Amino acid sequence: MVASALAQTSPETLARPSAGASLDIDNVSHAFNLDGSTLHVLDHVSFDVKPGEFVALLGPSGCGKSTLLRLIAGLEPPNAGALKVNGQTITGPDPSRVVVFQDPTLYPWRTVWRNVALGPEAQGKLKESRGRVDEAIDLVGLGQFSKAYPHQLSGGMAQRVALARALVNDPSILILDEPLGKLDSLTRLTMQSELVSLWQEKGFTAILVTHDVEEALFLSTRVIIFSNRPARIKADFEVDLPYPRHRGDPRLAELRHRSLAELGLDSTW
Amino acid sequence: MVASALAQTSPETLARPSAGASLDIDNVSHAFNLDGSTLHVLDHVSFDVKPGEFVALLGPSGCGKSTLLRLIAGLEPPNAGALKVNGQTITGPDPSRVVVFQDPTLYPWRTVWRNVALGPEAQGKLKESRGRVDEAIDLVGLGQFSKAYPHQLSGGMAQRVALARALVNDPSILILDEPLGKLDSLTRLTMQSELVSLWQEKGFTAILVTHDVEEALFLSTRVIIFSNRPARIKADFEVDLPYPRHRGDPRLAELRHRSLAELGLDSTW
Amino acid sequence: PGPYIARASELKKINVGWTGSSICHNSLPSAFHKGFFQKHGLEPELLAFGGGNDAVLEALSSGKIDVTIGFILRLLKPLEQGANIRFTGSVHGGCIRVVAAEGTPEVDYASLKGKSIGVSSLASPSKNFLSVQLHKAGINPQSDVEWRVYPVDLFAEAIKKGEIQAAADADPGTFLLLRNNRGFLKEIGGQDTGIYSGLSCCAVTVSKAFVEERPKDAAAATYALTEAAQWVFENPDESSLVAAKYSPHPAPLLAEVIRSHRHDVNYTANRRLRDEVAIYANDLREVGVIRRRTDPEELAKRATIDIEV
Amino acid sequence: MSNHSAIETISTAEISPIKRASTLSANPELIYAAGAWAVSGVITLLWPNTQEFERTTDLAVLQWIFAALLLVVHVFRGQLAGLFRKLHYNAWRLVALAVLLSIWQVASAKLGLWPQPYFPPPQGVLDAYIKDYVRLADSIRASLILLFFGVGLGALAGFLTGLSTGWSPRVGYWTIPFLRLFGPVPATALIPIVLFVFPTSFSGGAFLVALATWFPVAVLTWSGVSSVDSSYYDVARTLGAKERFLLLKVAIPATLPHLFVGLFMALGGAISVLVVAEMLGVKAGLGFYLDWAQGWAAYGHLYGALIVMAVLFSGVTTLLFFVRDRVLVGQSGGVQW
Amino acid sequence: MSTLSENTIGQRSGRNGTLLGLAAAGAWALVAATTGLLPDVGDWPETENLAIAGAIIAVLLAASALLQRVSPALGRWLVDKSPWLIAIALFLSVWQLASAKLGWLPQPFFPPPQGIIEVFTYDYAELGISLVASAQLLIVGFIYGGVVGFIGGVALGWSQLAAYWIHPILRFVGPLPSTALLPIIFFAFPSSYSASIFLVALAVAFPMTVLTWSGIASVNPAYYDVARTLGASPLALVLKVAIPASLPYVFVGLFMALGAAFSSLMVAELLGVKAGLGFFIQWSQGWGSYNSVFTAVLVLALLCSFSITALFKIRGRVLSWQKGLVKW
Ligand SMILES: Nc1ncnc2c1ncn2[C@@H]1O[C@H](COP(=O)(O)OP(=O)(O)OP(=O)(O)O)[C@@H](O)[C@H]1O
Ligand SMILES: Nc1ncnc2c1ncn2[C@@H]1O[C@H](COP(=O)(O)OP(=O)(O)OP(=O)(O)O)[C@@H](O)[C@H]1O
Ligand SMILES: [Mg+2]
Ligand SMILES: [Mg+2]
Repeated sequence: MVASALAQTSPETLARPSAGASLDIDNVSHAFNLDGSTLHVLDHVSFDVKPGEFVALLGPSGCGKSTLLRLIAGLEPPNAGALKVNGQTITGPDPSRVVVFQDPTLYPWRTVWRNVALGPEAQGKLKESRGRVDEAIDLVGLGQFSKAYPHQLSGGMAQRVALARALVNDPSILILDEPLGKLDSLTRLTMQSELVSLWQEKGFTAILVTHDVEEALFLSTRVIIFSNRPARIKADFEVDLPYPRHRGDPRLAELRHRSLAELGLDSTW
Repeated sequence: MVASALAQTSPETLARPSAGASLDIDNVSHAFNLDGSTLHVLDHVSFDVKPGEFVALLGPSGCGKSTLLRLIAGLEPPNAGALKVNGQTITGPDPSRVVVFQDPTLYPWRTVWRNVALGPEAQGKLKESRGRVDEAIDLVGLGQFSKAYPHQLSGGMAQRVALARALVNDPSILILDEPLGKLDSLTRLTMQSELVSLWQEKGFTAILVTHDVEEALFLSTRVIIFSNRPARIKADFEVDLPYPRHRGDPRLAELRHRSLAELGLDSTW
Repeated sequence: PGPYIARASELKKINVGWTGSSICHNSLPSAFHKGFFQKHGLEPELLAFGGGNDAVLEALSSGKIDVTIGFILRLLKPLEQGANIRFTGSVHGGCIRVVAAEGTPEVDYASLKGKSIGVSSLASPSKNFLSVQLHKAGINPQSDVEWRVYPVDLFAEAIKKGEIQAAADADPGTFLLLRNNRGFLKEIGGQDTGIYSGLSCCAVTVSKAFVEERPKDAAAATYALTEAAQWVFENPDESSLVAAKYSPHPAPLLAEVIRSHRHDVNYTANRRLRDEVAIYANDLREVGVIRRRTDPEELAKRATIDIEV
Repeated sequence: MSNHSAIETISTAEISPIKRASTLSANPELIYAAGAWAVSGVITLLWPNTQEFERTTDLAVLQWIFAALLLVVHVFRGQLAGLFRKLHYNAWRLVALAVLLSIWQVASAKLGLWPQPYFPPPQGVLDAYIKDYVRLADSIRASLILLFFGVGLGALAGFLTGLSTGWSPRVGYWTIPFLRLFGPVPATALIPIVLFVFPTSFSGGAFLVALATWFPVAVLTWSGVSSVDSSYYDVARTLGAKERFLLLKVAIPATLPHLFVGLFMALGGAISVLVVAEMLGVKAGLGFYLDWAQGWAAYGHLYGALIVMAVLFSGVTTLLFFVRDRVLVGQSGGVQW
Repeated sequence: MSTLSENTIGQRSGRNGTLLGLAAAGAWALVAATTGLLPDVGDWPETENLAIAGAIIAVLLAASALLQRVSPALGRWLVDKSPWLIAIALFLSVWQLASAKLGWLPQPFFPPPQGIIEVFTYDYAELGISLVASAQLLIVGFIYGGVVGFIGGVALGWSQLAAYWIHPILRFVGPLPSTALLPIIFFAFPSSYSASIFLVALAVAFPMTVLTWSGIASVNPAYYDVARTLGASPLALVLKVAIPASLPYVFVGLFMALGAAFSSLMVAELLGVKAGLGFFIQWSQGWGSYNSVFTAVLVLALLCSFSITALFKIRGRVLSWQKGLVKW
């Protein structure tokens, strides 16, 4: 199903080159107030992302990855430190930085089509973007479901709709919080390839949070591994392999070993 | 955190040997009535499971795996064919066949502890099972959270609670529908090892649905691969490797290739 | 009378209010349907305010209606408290009845000592009426009897349940009550007998603003209503046909009710009305409804407006 | 709204999942119903009355006509499939209705167990309809108009109050204490104020109805707005939505399920206030009619109006739920009717 | 939810507190002045006391405005409450002027504030007895209606047979205003007290039934699956799954029922009662004693408001696991 949908829409039709933005994260710390006590989540996190890079973030559950993404999105200001896009401090959300949240959070009262059309509608340019909405829905293989409501979708389908909703906006930074977590292997692998070709074509900067080390290595140009909460950077290395990558590639296996070791899993696995 | 929890409760304390049951699935077909039209989901599925086997079921999304598990659990009778446990036809649910559902479906009005205690409570033997409930919660690494409510848990934690709720019942058949899908790599790998040792110790029969081919191969003694809907058996092979297994094992890689090919993924992946 | 119909353009609009189901106010719909209002140059709009008398009073005070027919015994208390309404005439008497069960010791006012008495409201004119009667019979209406509130049509049932021994209210409620419980209920008193016999009970009541700003129209409305009352008295059968427009009951039954009332007791405001009001005020003062320090004569003077001057 | 009761959802397990389109069964339930109505007609006509009641024959004839209709539907169930299914489902209810009607008939007219005229037999109600249908129709019209304006305005005001209370803490500072204190005030208590403040009685009555509507709608809209999942806002904000969009396209749609619960509550309150509001200088109205019939001790009319009210208000509520089911596609859960 | 950087309110309250507190003191001084200094057009015994009370409040507010630097809690309280205190004072002043001082509002329908105080000081005993009587009627009626409604709702949601028979009755009788049923109920019940209770219970039962039913019907069927595979009996399914899962709806039903119960009081207390707030209102209205009417209405509103608050407190306890609750 997915495959046939892909065949129909060649990626070119979606292409509208837009340079990725650079992202500077400078000594960012963040904490939450939890029942009166302070929960430190991010601890002096610093890294720079060059335009067009594809950065994967790995780290234990609850360490603060999603929180960092919220800061990058501009949904919250950091307690300390600064985040800059193209040298400008982030002060609030902006449609040039689009997020695929960990939960799909589709609007239950809107059809798939209208959920995907949310960005253009919010920015008041729905008219000229109708074609793009259709394309994005086809891209994630849900062309037949554009009139369905979210409650009629399976978890994996909902996640794909959330992806389409982000892609339709032509962002300069795409922020992905476990976007493929709920998909079955087949769809997941297809969507991974799809993401890579989209990224290659459009040149946006991508920040991906995932629990799947293989996914991180297959997709990204760089992997950053966080410690337990409060998140600190534990490792930061390039994945200098050409695309398309092959999952059997021994260098990938080596990087995988290294990543798992950093995550605290011993080498017998 | 998980690791330390494991150190505290050695598996022996949970041990109460109970032989696994055998399961015969004989020419089972099933269909749903969807808006007036008939949706065939299972198509003459037959296989036998020996007592104590660990069978993994793989197949594309929506092919009918969960439906088959519902039939085995006795939540629905099949349209055609028969399902037998130890030679006796299944007529309804029974606490000897416990299911971990694809969604955790915890009761939001109960604490973690009381969610896990559901089985003993329903069977009217809560008093004598208190210790077992605590052990099961510790086993999944949530000892600190036994008084938390489900809405205070992350998705992965909820899934672990659902697992504990099943394990506390000492089933002769354990039915698992993607029980680890929402866990981060570290916890996931830990839980996999935990499952294996529990199974080895107690000797129950296990039926596992998963999307993760590696997981299937790492855990099971036998893999059954289904076709697209309506589900037919496409492949059925033994995984004749000793436990503990090693993920780097070349024989696993070979079986992985074979499984992926059966699932329709070409070999470059 | 062959009513003279003024030309439509000359007619002055007034709003006339009533409860919509009070047969003792039959002069009001009669004036409406038989051309009495038109004869006096008025174009009335008839508005109904159901239930108790509270809503009619409030409607009159707030100018929603200009004129109505109201119980003097009910309105004196609000008048004392400064309600901006006035009496300009009177249309009839004799519509309050007191009932009790047949074959019981309750046979007259004096026998009600220590009993429970049902009324439709603790401010109902019938309760005030009976209080005065009890007082005159040597019974303290505040301490020697117990008043309990029920919807009128449930009096008989409340008596059967033993919760009350007697009840007082106005027609058509009590008339129908007696008729529907023939053999069970009897009439042990009423406005038509005893000390209030021959007095009017229902007055033409106007809002103070109306009578001050449009004295001519107020007078015209008063004449229309009193003349209609006289017509009702003289033509009970024909007037029962008017009443039947507003009642589910057949005209002959209504004629019976009308005949039982004193529609001949009608007059426009003059010395007589003021004297009657003063009598009522004085009695109400004695039973404590009206304050001790209020002068009944003074109140009567304030409450009535003589439209003939 | 799917009318699933819990047991249905479960029992899909026991029943075979493929349900055959239920064939037009020749089960005789409808014949039983027809029989019951025929018998009730016989009781009406042949059993002598203890006193004279008009329309006794007419009622019996009507009962027989209805019985005959049921029979016709049963016989021609092929042609009248839709109607047949409806009636067939309700067959036992129809039987019960005939039995109740007969009990009423026998207890009031035949044995005189129930005191007259407080409990007239069914033909008394029929008589009231025939004699008084014009006034009754007027009253229905008047009540519906009052209800329409009152509920319409009240719902609008309540929605705006709730929305602004939930949206802006500044507005909430002023509205919340107001809601808490004045929301629960019974409408009847406000009649004097309403009469003085409003220019006409109709506007006053409409205001009372509106007030009764306003309170629950405001409270539930307020709850709805403040319980909107904050991630809905996050999603829209990252996609470039401004305040206006967040309010109109996120907060309001997400609040609608709550709003409908509020409207349902409001309708119940509005209906009981209607009865009071219609004592304020109206010429017709069901509340007025009830009061009038009670004042005249005309119980046939009273029960006649009661039945009309029950059917009408049940219908209005059903209409509300119908609208809700249209509007709330995809937002599952909600109040049953 | 809140991030750490949020001490702005505390810093802001300092100067604002003084200003707002003084403004509120001024407003209450205005109440005292309008009440005490101008002559009444009518005869109101409590005028002087009201003026004194206004002055005392003004002095207290002024004092706390000056003291608030010492106690930050006081400052926060002032910042929070002052706008309302000012608004109430202004309203009281205007009301005072329009009713007792200038006579713009028609009497006796719009008594001045001291008219309300008069009722509290002179008629408190009667008011208190009425309050107790109403509360008793409400509680008993509410319990009966609540229990019946709850059981009815569970039956409707759980048993198709029950639904077949209860549903039409619910639809037909539910929306009927209780006034309309008065005669039938009075005949059917042995005493008027039981009839009154039934009226309240009826008003309560309808929303309770509908919302309990809705709650049961919207239980996620997966909850039943889980319990069944763990060996739960049908009774356990009702008690341990269906009922707890439907509690959020039940509380909305209780909330609706409270409102309905309070409005049914006005009718229920028509039946031969000797005391009660609804009775008191009708009685005072009959006497044209509108200050008593408004006082009783105020007490009724406060009682209702208080009951709802209590209900929501209980709900907060019971449903601590649930998010997105109805607000109060
Ligand atoms: N709004 C909030 N208020 C209080 N604590 C919060 C809030 N949001 C997140 N947290 C806490 O902050 C920590 C980090 O949360 P975050 O969602 O960033 O983790 P994560 O790395 O994305 O984890 P996962 O991989 O499970 O998604 C968690 O312990 C969480 O409980
Ligand atoms: N109660 C039902 N009514 C109608 N159709 C159903 C029902 N339950 C499942 N189906 C349909 O049956 C098919 C098989 O569903 P099932 O849940 O068994 O798939 P699955 O193999 O478990 O998929 P996944 O891997 O996504 O969980 C799906 O197409 C689904 O839409
Ligand atoms: Mg996260
Ligand atoms: Mg599944």
